[in-house]
This record gives sequence, structure tokens and C-alpha cells, in this order.
Amino acid sequence: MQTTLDDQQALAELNLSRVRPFQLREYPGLIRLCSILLFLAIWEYYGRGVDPIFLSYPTAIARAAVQVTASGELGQQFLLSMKAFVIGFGSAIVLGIGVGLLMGRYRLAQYLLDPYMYAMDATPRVALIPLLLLWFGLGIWSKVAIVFLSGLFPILINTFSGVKTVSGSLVEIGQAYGAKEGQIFRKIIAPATLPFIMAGVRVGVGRAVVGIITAEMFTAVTGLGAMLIVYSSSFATDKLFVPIILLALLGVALTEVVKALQSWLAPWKESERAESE
Amino acid sequence: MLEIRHLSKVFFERNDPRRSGLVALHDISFQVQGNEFICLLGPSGCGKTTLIRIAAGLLRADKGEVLVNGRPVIAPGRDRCMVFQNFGLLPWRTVMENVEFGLEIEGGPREERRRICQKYIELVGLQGFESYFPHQISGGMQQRVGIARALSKEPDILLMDEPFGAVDAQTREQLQEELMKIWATTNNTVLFVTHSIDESIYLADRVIVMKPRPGRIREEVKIDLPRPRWAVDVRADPRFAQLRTRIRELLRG
Amino acid sequence: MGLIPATRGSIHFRDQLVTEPIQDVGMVFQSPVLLPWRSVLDNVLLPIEVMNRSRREHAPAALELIDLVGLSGFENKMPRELSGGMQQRASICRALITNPSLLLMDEPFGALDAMTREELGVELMRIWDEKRKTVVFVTHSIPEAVLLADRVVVFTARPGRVAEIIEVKLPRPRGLETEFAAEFKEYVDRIRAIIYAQKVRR
Amino acid sequence: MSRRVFRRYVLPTLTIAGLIALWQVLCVVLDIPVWLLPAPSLIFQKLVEWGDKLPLHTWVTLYETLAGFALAIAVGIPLAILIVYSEVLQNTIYPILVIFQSVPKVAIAPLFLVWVGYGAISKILVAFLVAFFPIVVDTATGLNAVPRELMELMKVLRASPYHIFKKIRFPAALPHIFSGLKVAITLAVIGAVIGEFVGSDKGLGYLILISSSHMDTGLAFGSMAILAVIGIGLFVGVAWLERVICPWQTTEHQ
Repeated sequence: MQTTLDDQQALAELNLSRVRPFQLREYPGLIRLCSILLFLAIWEYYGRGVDPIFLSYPTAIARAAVQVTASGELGQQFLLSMKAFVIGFGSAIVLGIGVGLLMGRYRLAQYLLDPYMYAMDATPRVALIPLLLLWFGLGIWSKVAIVFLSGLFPILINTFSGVKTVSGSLVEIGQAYGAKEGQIFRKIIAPATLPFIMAGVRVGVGRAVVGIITAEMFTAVTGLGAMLIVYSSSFATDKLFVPIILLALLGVALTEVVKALQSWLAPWKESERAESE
Repeated sequence: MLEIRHLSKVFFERNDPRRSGLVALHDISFQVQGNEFICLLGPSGCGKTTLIRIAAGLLRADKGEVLVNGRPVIAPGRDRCMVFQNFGLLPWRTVMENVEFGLEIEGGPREERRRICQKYIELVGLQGFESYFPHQISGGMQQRVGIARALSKEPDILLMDEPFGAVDAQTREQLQEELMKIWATTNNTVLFVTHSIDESIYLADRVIVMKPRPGRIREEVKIDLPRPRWAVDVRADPRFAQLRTRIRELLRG
Repeated sequence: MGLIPATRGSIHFRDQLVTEPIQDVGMVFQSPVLLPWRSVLDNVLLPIEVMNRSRREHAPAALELIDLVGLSGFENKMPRELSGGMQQRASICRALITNPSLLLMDEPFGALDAMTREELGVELMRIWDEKRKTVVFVTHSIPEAVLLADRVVVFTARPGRVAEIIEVKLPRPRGLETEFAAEFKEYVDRIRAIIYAQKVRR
Repeated sequence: MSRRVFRRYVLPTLTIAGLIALWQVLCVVLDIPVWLLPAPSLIFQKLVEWGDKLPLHTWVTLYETLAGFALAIAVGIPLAILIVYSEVLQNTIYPILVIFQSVPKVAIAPLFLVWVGYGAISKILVAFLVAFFPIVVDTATGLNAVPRELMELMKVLRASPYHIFKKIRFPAALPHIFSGLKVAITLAVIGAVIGEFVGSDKGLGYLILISSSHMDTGLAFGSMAILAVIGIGLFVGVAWLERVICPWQTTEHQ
């Protein structure tokens, strides 16, 4: 809040008591931390009482985490997952944005490509996993393909609808100032669509992570998803929690990174629309 | 000089000329002399915005033509500049970068651009705000940016599409007075769209009163109030009241 | 009216201290805020419903009000089928349906174009003539204030203080031609002078 | 036949039929191996062959999806209402829910298997878990999206909380709720299938799993097609319900 000299003067005249009473609810971080600690404590207490196959407990999980990390297994599988993720998602970003911009700007591209866009988006993509495995084999490329397909459509659709949204009013400003097509793309459409693109990337990240886990669970050969299946079928519940927690953190971290990028790249847009997952 | 000749424009349902159409403009003709300030006045739906967009070269007419200095308008050009209703600022650019936009499109040395833009930022009274983003300044200030951007191209003709429609009443009066002062120094030809009777009388040399469905010219009213109009309050002039009654009746009838 | 507490001082209504929202009041806001899933008539009757009064008993009154603001024939239309000015008329009906003795209007015509605005101002005076209410009307526009009011309370900006209270002694009924009266001009100039004096000082 | 009917229904149908025909022709002409891409005729043949067993598998997946979705609604909407009305919950649970939205929930599927075994319940739980978050978050957003002026008006009228909820907040939230439901139903299908991938002995996911491991691509494709029909059908159903329940919304959306 910006205050002027007049405000300060008036405030002095009013002579209010300016002591603020302590209120617990003004410290949500503290409440949350307490809540989490309490949850862990209860889990620990009861978890020790039940069959370790059924439900492990925090200290056992921590021990298992140290174990699988020290053996190098976790790191190795994590890198295998991430390698596929980076290649697949990187190409999804490049192609999604490129094609989305073209489809948004040129009707011909739109009509040529939008049936595929909508059809592919409506198909439950996880169902394609077996097919992709057949085509690309059990190695990294089937995972790259599923990450690519999962990430591509949210980015493509958001970019496309972003261009459509800015088309009317903002493009007209460029036209009124005599901007050429290239200038309209660079100076108007690209920056104006950025918030939409980032919203699409945010959705795409979530879907791509789900895609890669599912693919790995399906094949149970490499990656964090495979670890999930191996540990669950050998009833090593304490170890099973390790990749689960790592994946949870990965999901949150990736989303936060995209959010941070979003507010860094598009600080003028206070609120953006983003569907979940 | 700007000349509008037998201009007509029809908006068809889904852009399909076989479907039913709305006649936005029907056989409009008038002339604007150099350095003249013209207001287009009319209720919503009378096609005044369509007319100004055709003059800007953003829209094609179905019949008739717009001539600028004798040459027909087919596309936006550097002789005309537009000030938009909702300011039309680019939200990711600062005040300075927004003002620079027009000259940037044309190219030319950056130093030169900065110098010209600084001059117009000062003219509209925004010095000190160059590095602010549009969402950080008030609506009235945003429209000053829009005006500075248009002026920086030093156009012959300034097209203003309800530029003060989105600001509150008091800011509006202030902006009107400032526009008059700016115009006194730049002396562009101005075509100004509004639906406020008082605004049109205060600003214009002539008011072109339009009526809707189909959009056409009802009458032209000459505003013979003395200039400058901000020094003595012209709103107090009895002629102002008479003009207002007359225009109001034209709009009613 | 009891929606936000005052830091210091108090508001009294009929010699009673206002601490919570009082019932005998109608409110009109800058935007019409009609419920998009209700017809005009149902929107007007909304206060009746939430006050647990009989809809059937008040329906004729609602129709009468709709007629009074010139919306007859539109009572079964949905808000999105109406123009901004018409929506604002409907919201005025909604404020009047409980027959309040006090009407609070927060820049009700601020979002409308200048011509609709003038028209609704005249309309409001006609309604006010028929249903004498105490009206507190917030506006940016000086001519609008002078045209409508018995008294204009001019505020300063930041901190909000009352700069002056001006009694408008123009004869009623007033209409758009009132604006040509020399006194009208004087009032407008006086208020403008007060406001600009404030701006210069800062 | 009106133009509209032709353009909206007949033309897309013809396009799809054309594409399938083209697929068939290419498979035959280029002699594409069956494991790579089965011809539509083969897929159809497989579907007929499995005609007696397919309804069971389809029903299992549909049932798991719908049960998980219903559970997500039954828990999600009341929870969202509690969150909106309780400041404590709004400050504690809600932010955690928002964070959990970006957690890949399917990773927990193997854990469910350990907890509740191979039966339908573990799949229902996965479907529930993925469908739950968009419903809670969108419902809470919707309930909070009432214009400030309307809430003030209600206060001035001294409307009871029940009336405010019934006449203002809930209807105003409906469009948001439906946008949450539309995301949730697609996710519920995916959740059920992933649950089946992880461990099951029936359902379309199971069928895809075993048929692809036997290189029986015809059956895998057939199952996928049924799955796609279920997914699209459920989505269209929710969208239709939205149009029926909040007709005022449709025009704004277009």
C-alpha cells in the first residue's frame, strides 16, 4: 500500500492503538509444519505395530532410502527415467509451441491438423503404451515416445488457443502500426501467448510424469516405475515408499519450476488459467 | 486531408455474404480538412468504430473509399495513427517500450527513437514513469501512453476510437483538456469517436452526428466556440448549452 | 451499512447505532451483478426469497417495478439477453422490491456509456418521484451529482474527508434541460473548483 | 437433412470412415506386419472372436471408473464445501491439496495393491485418487468465485447461510464444478486402466497387457478402441449433463 504524507498525518490524528494481538492462524507455515510432524509421529507409532509388509513406518523408510541410495540403484534408475523425460519433453515443447503457433495463426494449418490434435487429446494416452512398446522396444525410446505424446498435446492445444485468443485485439495494434508478419509474430503473438504456453507446459509436465511412470510400471524393466513394481511384488513396502516419495517430490518440484518460470517470463499476467494435470 | 466517399460496410453472419447481414455503414460521405478536429458522435451500434477502423486500414469497406491526401487507403500507413478504446498497450512492455513500439516497427536508429519518444512522454506528462508496466499505472495514465505512442510517429491524421470511454468522469475531463493542449502544439488532423455529447462539443470543430441501423450520418454540427477552450470555461458559454440541446435532439429524432 | 466496521466513529440510522447490516436498505452496485441462471423476474424476487417472504405475494409488486423502470416484456428474459443499461434497471428493481426506506447506490451508472447514463439518471429521478426514498448515491460525475441530488457531499482524496457539503436548490422536477440553467452551471463549477483545489494542493 | 446436421455429424463420420478405409488399404497394399499395425479388418475380426468375453472386461473397467469417480464426487464436493466454510481448513488442508495436485498419484497404485489386494477395490482407489483433486480444487474455487457485491447484498438482506449457499454460492460454483468433473472423468478412466496394468486378472487394461505381451496386436487395438469409446463417451455424458444443469453457461463458453 502506498501512503502519502497526508495519510500519515491523518493516521496520527486518529491516534489508534497500533498493537497487534498474536493470532495463530496468521502463521499457516507453522501450523502446517506441526501438522506434518504430528502425522509422522502417529504413523511411526502405529506403523511399528502393524505387519511391515502392510504398512511401513517413517524411520524404516528412511533407512531403506539410505540403503537404495548407497547401493546406487536409486540414482541409476532415476537418471534412466530423467534421460527419457528430458529428451521426450524437450521435443514436446519445441514441436508443441511451433505447431501451435502455426495452427493458431494460419487457418490452413489449423484445418489440416486440428482433427488429429483433438482425436489424440481425447484418447486415453496410457492405453497407447503397449503399442509404443511394440514399436520402439523396451529401451529408452518407447519412454521418450510416451513422454513426448503426453506432454505434446497440452502444450500444443494451449499454444493454439492462446494465439486464437490474442489474435483479435493485440494483433490489430501491430497492424495499425504497419507491422509485417514477422514482426507481428515476434513482437506481439509470441510474448502474448507466453502465459498460455506456460500454462500448457505446466499441465504437460504432470501428464508426462504420469506417462513415464506408467510406461515403466508396464514394462517393469528400468526406471523409477519399474522399482515400484519390483518392490511391491516382493512386498518390500519400506523400499516401495522411496520411489513413491521421490516421484512425489519430483512432481511438485517440476511444477514449482514451471510456475517460477511462468512468473519470471510473464510477470505482467497476474493470473493465468491452468487446468489440473 | 481525409475524405470519406460513399462508404458502406456490411457484416455478414459468419462472414458469408449469402447469409443475412448487418449494415454497419450506409453511404457515408464527409471531408476532413487539414488540422481539423472532427468528432463522430452516436449511440452504440451506429458504426462509428467500424468507420474509424476502415479509415485506419484495419478493415475493408464493401463500397466506397477513404482518401488520405487524395490517395485511397488500402492498408495501415505511416500517415495515420490510431488510439484505441481499451488503450491497446502491450502488457509485457514498459511505458517507454510501448511508446517506442510504433517507431520500432519502422526501424531506424535506436538513439533517435528514444529521443523522439522521450519528447512525447514528456508532452503527455509521463516523465518519471518510463520504466513502469501498464498494470502498474492508472487507466488515465495508460491512455496517455497510447496517445504518446500514436504521436511519436508524427502522423498527419490521428484516429481516436473512444479513447476516454474506459476512464472515470473526472479523469476524463482532465484528459480532454490535456488533449486540447497537446493538439494545439502538434496540430494533427483528428478523427475522434465518442458517445458523450459534452466531450464532442468541447473537443471538436465539427461534430458528425450518426444514427444506427443502418449506420448513417444524421447531420453535421459546426462547433463555433472560441479556442483555446480550456482557458475560459467554454462549458459555461450559453452557446455550449444550445449546442448540447440541438445535438441531443438530433440523437433522439 | 455495517458491511465493514469503522475504525473510529459510528453510523446511526433512525437513531440506532449501525453495527451489523440493517434490513431496511436497498443496494445498487457499479455492476448489475444479476444471477445469470435466473430470469429478470426471479432476480428481482431474490431478496424476497432469502428473507423467507412469500414469492407469490410479492410477484405483482415485482412486475409493477419492472414496468416502472421500463422493462415490461422482459421479465422472463435471462440477464445475458439484456444490455448493460437494462441489466442495471433490473438491479434497481431488485433493490426496491423490499420497499426499503434507504437506497444506497454505489456508482450505479459508472459502467454505462454516456447516453445510457443520462437516460437512466432521468429515469431514476422519475422513480424517486414516485417512491420517495432516502437515497445515498456515490458518483464520479459532477453534473450527475448536481442533477440528482438535494445535497452533494464532496470528498477529498486520500485521506477521505468531507471537503464541503453543498445544498442544491434547483427546482424539481428536474430533467436534462435543467442542465442549461445558470444555477446548474454555478453548482458544477463550485464543486469542480473544490475538487481541483484539492488536487493542486497535493 | 439440414446443413447443420450434415456438417456436425455426417461429415465427421464420413471422414473417420474414410480414414479407416485408408488404413485398411495401406495395411494390405504395403503389407505391414501385423505386430506393427494390424489392419482394421483384423481388429474387427478379433473383437468378434472375443465377443463373449469382451462385455465382462468392458464392464469391469467401466465399473471401476464410475465407482472411483462417484467416490471422488461424494468425498470431494463435501470436503470442498467444508474447506470454503472453515477458515482453519482453508489455511491447512487446502494448500496441501493444491500441492498434492502436482504429485503423480499413479505412483501409489502399487501400494494399493499391497494394501487391498488384486480385486476391483485397488483400481477404484486409484481412479478415486486421480479424480479427487480436480473436483475438490475446482469446487472450492467455484464456491469462492461469487462476486463480492452479491455477498454484500446477501449480508444486507441478512440472508441465512443456508440461503446464501443454496441460491448463490452453489449455483455460481456449478460451472467450475463441472469443469472439474470433466477433467476428473478422463482421469478416472486412466486411473482404472493404470490400476489394471499394475496387477489384475480382468478389465480392458488387463486385456491390453496380456494381448500385447502375446503380440496379439489385433486384440490390443480392439481393447484400446473400446477404451477410447468409454473415455470419450463418459466425457460427452458429463458435458451433456453440464448443458442440462447450467444452460446459462453454454453461451458464454462458446
